[in-house]
Amino acid sequence: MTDIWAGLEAAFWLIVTLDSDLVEITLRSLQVSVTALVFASLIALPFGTWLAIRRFRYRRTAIAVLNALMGLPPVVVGLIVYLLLSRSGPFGVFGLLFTPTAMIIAQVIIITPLIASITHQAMRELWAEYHDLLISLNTTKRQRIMTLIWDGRRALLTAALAGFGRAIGEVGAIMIVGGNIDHATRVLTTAIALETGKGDFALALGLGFVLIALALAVNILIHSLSRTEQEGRW
Amino acid sequence: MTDIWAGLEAAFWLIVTLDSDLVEITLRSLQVSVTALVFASLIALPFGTWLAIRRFRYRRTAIAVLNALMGLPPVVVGLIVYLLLSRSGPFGVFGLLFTPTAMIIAQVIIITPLIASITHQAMRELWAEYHDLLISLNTTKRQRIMTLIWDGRRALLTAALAGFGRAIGEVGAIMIVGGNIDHATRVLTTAIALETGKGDFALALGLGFVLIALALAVNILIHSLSRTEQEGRW
Amino acid sequence: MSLALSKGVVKRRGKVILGPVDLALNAPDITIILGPNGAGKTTLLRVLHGVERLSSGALTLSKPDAQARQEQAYVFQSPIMLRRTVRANLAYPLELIGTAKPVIAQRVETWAERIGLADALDRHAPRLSGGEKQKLALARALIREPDVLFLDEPCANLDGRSTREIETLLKDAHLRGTQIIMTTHDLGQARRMASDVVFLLGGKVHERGAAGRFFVTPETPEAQAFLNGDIIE
Amino acid sequence: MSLALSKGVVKRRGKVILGPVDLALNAPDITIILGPNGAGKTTLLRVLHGVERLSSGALTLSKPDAQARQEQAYVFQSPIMLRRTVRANLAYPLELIGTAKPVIAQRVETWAERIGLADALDRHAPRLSGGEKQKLALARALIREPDVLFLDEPCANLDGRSTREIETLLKDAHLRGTQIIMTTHDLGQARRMASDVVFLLGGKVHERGAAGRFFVTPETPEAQAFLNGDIIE
Amino acid sequence: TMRLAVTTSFHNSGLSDVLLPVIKAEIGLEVQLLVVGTGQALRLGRAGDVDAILVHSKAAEDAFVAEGFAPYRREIMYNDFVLIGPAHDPAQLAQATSARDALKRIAAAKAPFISRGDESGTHKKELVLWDAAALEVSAFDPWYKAVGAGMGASLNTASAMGAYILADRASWLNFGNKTGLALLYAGDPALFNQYAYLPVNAVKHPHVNAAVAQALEAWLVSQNAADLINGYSINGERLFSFNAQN
Ligand SMILES: Nc1ncnc2c1ncn2[C@@H]1O[C@H](COP(=O)(O)OP(=O)(O)OP(=O)(O)O)[C@@H](O)[C@H]1O
Ligand SMILES: Nc1ncnc2c1ncn2[C@@H]1O[C@H](COP(=O)(O)OP(=O)(O)OP(=O)(O)O)[C@@H](O)[C@H]1O
Ligand SMILES: [Mg+2]
Ligand SMILES: [Mg+2]
Repeated sequence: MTDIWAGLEAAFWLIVTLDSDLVEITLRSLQVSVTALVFASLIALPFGTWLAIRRFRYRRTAIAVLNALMGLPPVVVGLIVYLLLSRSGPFGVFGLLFTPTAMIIAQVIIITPLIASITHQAMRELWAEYHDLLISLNTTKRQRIMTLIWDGRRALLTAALAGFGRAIGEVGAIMIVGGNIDHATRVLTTAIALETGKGDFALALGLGFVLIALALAVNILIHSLSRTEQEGRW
Repeated sequence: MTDIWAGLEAAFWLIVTLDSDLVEITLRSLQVSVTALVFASLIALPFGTWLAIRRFRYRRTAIAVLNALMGLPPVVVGLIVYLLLSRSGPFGVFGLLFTPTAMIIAQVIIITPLIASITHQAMRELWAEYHDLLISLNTTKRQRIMTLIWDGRRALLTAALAGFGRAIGEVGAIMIVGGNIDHATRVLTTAIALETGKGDFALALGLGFVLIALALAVNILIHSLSRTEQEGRW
Repeated sequence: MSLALSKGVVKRRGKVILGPVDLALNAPDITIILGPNGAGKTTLLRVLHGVERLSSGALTLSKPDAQARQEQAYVFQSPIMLRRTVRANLAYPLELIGTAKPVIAQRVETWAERIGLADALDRHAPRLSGGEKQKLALARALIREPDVLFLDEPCANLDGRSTREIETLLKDAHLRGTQIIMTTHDLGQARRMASDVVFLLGGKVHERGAAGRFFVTPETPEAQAFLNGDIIE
Repeated sequence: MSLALSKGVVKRRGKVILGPVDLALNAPDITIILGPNGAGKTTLLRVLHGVERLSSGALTLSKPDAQARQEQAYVFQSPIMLRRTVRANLAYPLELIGTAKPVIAQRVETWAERIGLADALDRHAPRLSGGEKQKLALARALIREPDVLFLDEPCANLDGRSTREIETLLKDAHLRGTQIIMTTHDLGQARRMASDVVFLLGGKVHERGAAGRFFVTPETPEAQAFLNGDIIE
Repeated sequence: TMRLAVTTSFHNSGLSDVLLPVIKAEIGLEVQLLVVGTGQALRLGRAGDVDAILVHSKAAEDAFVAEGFAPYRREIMYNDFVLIGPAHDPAQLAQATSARDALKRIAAAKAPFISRGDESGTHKKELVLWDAAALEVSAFDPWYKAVGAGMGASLNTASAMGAYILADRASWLNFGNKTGLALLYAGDPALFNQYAYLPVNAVKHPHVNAAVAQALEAWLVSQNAADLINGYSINGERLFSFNAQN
C-alpha cells in the first residue's frame, strides 16, 4: 500500500520537476501510439464499415476472424514483426528493427482488428437505418462508406479511443521490436516494465500514473473537442 | 521467415501430439480468461448500459474516464494488484498472490473498462430508439437496463468478445500477479514470453498460433451459437 | 383523471417551440388536438404525458405522479417497436407490472385478435408493414387498460377499414371510462371522434372548444382556414 | 420510362408476401397502388424501384439499369433522415452526382422554400416533427428532378394544407413529364391524383384499371368493399 | 510447496528443469519458481511473497541480509560471465588479454554494445567491469545501448543488431537464437558469477514457510545437488560449479 502512495508521489515529482527523461519517453509514447492510431484508423474505419455494408459468402467467418484477431497476443505479434524486420528476415534491409517505426508497425497490427471490430459493430446499426435510402440513391460503395463514416463519426471515436488506449498501454510487442533502448525506443510502458523488473515499484507506478493521466487527458480533450454529449441524442 | 514456418510446424506437432503441458496451460488460459470475462461482463454490461441511460452532471467526464481506463497499462494493473495482494498488502492474508485467482482479478480490472465502453457505445443507439417507449411505460431503472441488455444482446457480444480477446492475449499483468509458475499459474501468453526470452522462437510462435487458433475457435463457436447474421438485419 | 397545464413552455436551443400554454383536460372527454405540421401537437401531447420536460410552467395531475403515470398510455407518432416478436411486444407492458403469465398469454391473444395480427404473433415486430406497426403500438398501449390514452396520429398509415375498427375500439374504451387525448390530420376522424377540440398554432392554443361548435363555427379565421384546407369531396 | 414486372414473387422466410405479379407501368401515368394494410403495397413499390430483390420473376426497364436507377427517386413510408442538418439532407443527392456547389446551394434554397422548411435549413433533420420529416424526404427525392418518382404514403402525416401543396407539387412534376407511382390510404387523394389504379390484395394484383372507371365501378366485390371501407362523410 | 524467486539468467540456463523433478522425488517438495528480475526478486522477498530467493548480485544480497529480510546468504554455486558478440568480431575480442582489455577494445572500436540496463546481477557486473577498465558509461555514444530487458530479450536484441553483450555462460549456452553471435571472450577471474540462496526471515514474515525453505537449502548443499549441478552440461560444456560450504 505504501508503494501506491510512493507511486503517486513519484508521479507528482516526475511531473512537477518536468523530468527530462520522462518528457522524452512520454513524447515518444504519444508519437508512437498516435502514429499507429492514425494508420490503424485509416485501415480499420473503412474496412469495418465495408464489412458492415457488404454481404458476401464468408461474411460471418470474416467477422469471427476479425473478432478473434482482437485477441492477437502482443508477444506473438512482436515476434512475427521481429522476424520479418530482423537482418535475416525479408525486410531486414530497411534496418527498421529497434526503431520507433518497428514499434508503430507492431501496434498497427495489434489495434487494427480492435478498431475495425468496434467500427463494424457501430456501423451495422447505422447501415440498417440508412440502407434503403443509400441503395435508392444509387450510391457507389465508396459513397456509402464515406457517408456512414461521416455520420457515424461519434461512434467511431469510441473505436479510435479504444485503439489508442490499447496502443498506449501495450508493452509486449513493442518491447520485442523496439528493444526498450534508452533514448531511442524506450516508451512509458517499457520503462514501467523495466522499473518493475528492477523492483523499483514506486517509480514504475509513478510512470504508470503518468501514463494513465496522459490517456485521460487525451480522452477528455477529444471528448470536449467533439462535444459528444452536447448535441443531444447524438 | 524460416522461424515462422518452424513456428507453424511446432504448433502443428504440439496439437497433434496433444502435448500434455500444452493441454494444461491452454485449459488454464481458458479458465482464467473465461472466468475473468464472466465477472467483467457482470460488472461492465449493466454499468455501460446504465451510463447510456443516465444523464447526470459528470456523465461526459465519466465516459472520458472510462475510455481512458481502456488504456490502463497491464503492467501497472499487475503492479497494483500485486501490491494489494502481497503479504505485506491489505489483502495479503488471503494468500491469493501467484494463484489463478489473482490473475483473474487483474484481468477483470483490465477488461472491464473495455467491455463497459463498447457496451455504452452500443446501448446509446438502442436507448435513443427505445427512450420514449420505456419512459412512457414508466419502467424502473432496472427494467430499462434489463430490456436494453436483452434486446441489444448481439451488440454486447462484440463487447464481450473484445474483452475475451484482450484477456486471452494479455501477458503483462498476469505475469506479475501470477508469476508464470509451472503447473500452477503458467498460461499460454506467459509461456510464450518465457520461450521468447529463451530465444526459442519456434516454440514461442507455435504456442502463439495455438492461442490464435483458440481465440478463433471461441469466436466462431459463439458466432454460430448466436447466429448473429442469420436473423437478418439483426 | 384531470390534467392541468399552467404556463407550460418548452424550449429547444433557446427557441420556444411550445407555449405558454394553459390547458385543463377532464376525464370523460375525447380531446382532439388539431393544428398544422409543426404546430407543436406532438410536443404538447408529450408534455401532458410527462415524457417531455417543461422548460417552465407546471403540469398538475389529479393523482399522485407515480400512480398517474402507471395509468396512462401513449402511442407515438412513429411507432416504436421493441426488437422482439409481436407477442413479446404485446406482453411487455404487462410483464413490467408483474402480471401473471397465463393472464398475459390470454390478453395477448385477445388483443392480437382485435387488431388483426393474430397470425403475426411470432413475427419480428420491426419487420411488420407500416400499418401493422401502428396497430401493434396501439394494442400495446391498450393492453394495460389505461385510464388516460394519448394518441399521436394513430391512424396515419391505416387503411379505411382498419381506421374504422380502431375508432370503434377507442370509442369502446372511452365508454368504459378511458379518457382519450389524440392528434390527427384526418379531419373526418376528428369530427367523428372529438367531444373537445384544442386548435394549436405556432406552439400556442389558438382556439379551444366543444367539438360540436368548433367544426361548425370556428371562432378564429385561422381555425376557419385550417378547416378549409381540409380535403372535402 | 416503362417498367414491367413479370411473374414477380417476393418471399420472406419461405412465405410468399408478394406475387406472382405481372404488371406493366408506362410513362405518362400517375399510378396509385391501393390496398389494405399488409397487402404488399410497400413491397411492390420497392420491387419496382429495385431496392427489394425478387425471389423469382423479372423486372424489365426500358432503359439500362444503371441509368434507370439514377433517374428514379423514392420516398419511404417512414422517412429516413440522414443525421445531418436539413440543408445537408437536401444537398446530399446532388452531391452524390457531383453537382456544382453553387447550383446545389441554390436548388436547396428553392426546395426548402417550396416545402415550407426555409426557416429550418440549419436544424438537425432527425429532430423535425413527423410532418416536416415527410416533406423533407419528398423534397430530397424531387431535388434531382427524377423521371420516375415512387411515393409510399407521402402525405400520411401531413395536415390538410400541406397535403394540397404536395399534391400540387406532384402534379406539376407530372406535367413536366415525371412518372409517378404512389401508395396512399387517403382515397380522396387517390381520386384526385390517380390516372391509373392498381388494387392489391394479399400480395396479388386483384384489380387494375383506369382511375375514372375503378372508383366508379370497381369490378371485384373486394375492391368495392375496400372503397366502402373508406371514410365517406 | 514453496515459492522460490530466481533470476531470469538462472532459469534460462535450464538447470532448474533438472533440479526441480529430483527435489520433488527426493524430499517430496514442490518448488514453485518465480522467474523475475534481480531487483524484483529481492522485492518479492522483502514483501514476504516468496519463501526464499536465489540470485547473483552480492552487494544487493548483503544489503538484503543487513536489513534483516534474510537471516544469512548461502553461496551455492557459480558460473562465469562471457562476452558475446558478432561472429566476425570487429573489435577483435578474441585477442583480448583480460576482461578489461576486451571492454576497452569494444569502446575503442565503438562497436555496438547491448547493456541489460535493468540493474540485474549481470548488469551490475557489467558496470563494475567498465569501471575497472576506467571507462565512463555515461560518456558512451550511441553505440552503447541500454535495453532494459531480461537476459534472453537482450540476447535477442544483440543477435538482431550484431552487437556485443555480456551474458552469463548458462544463459548463453541455453539460448536458442544464436544466429550471427559467438562467444568471443571468457576466462578472466573478474567474470566470476556467484549464485546465493537467501531464505526469507520468518521473524519478519511469520507466514513464510521456513521449514521447507530450510529443507530446500539442506538439499541444495547436499552431495546429490553437487553431482547434479556439476554434471549439468550443454553440448559437453559444463555450466555451473558447485561451491557450497558445509
Ligand atoms: N431541437 C429543436 N430545435 C428547434 N425546433 C425544434 C426542435 N425540436 C422540435 N422543434 C420544432 O418544434 C415544432 C413542434 O414540433 P412537434 O413535433 O410538436 O410538431 P407537430 O405539431 O407534432 O407536427 P406534425 O404534425 O408534423 O407531427 C416543429 O416545428 C419542430 O420542428
Ligand atoms: N420477414 C417477413 N416475414 C413474414 N412476413 C413479412 C416479412 N416482412 C414483411 N412481411 C409481411 O408482408 C406483408 C406486406 O408488407 P408491406 O409492407 O408490403 O405491406 P403494405 O401493403 O405496405 O402495408 P401498409 O399499408 O401497412 O404499409 C405484410 O403483411 C408484412 O407483415
Ligand atoms: Mg407530430
Ligand atoms: Mg406500406
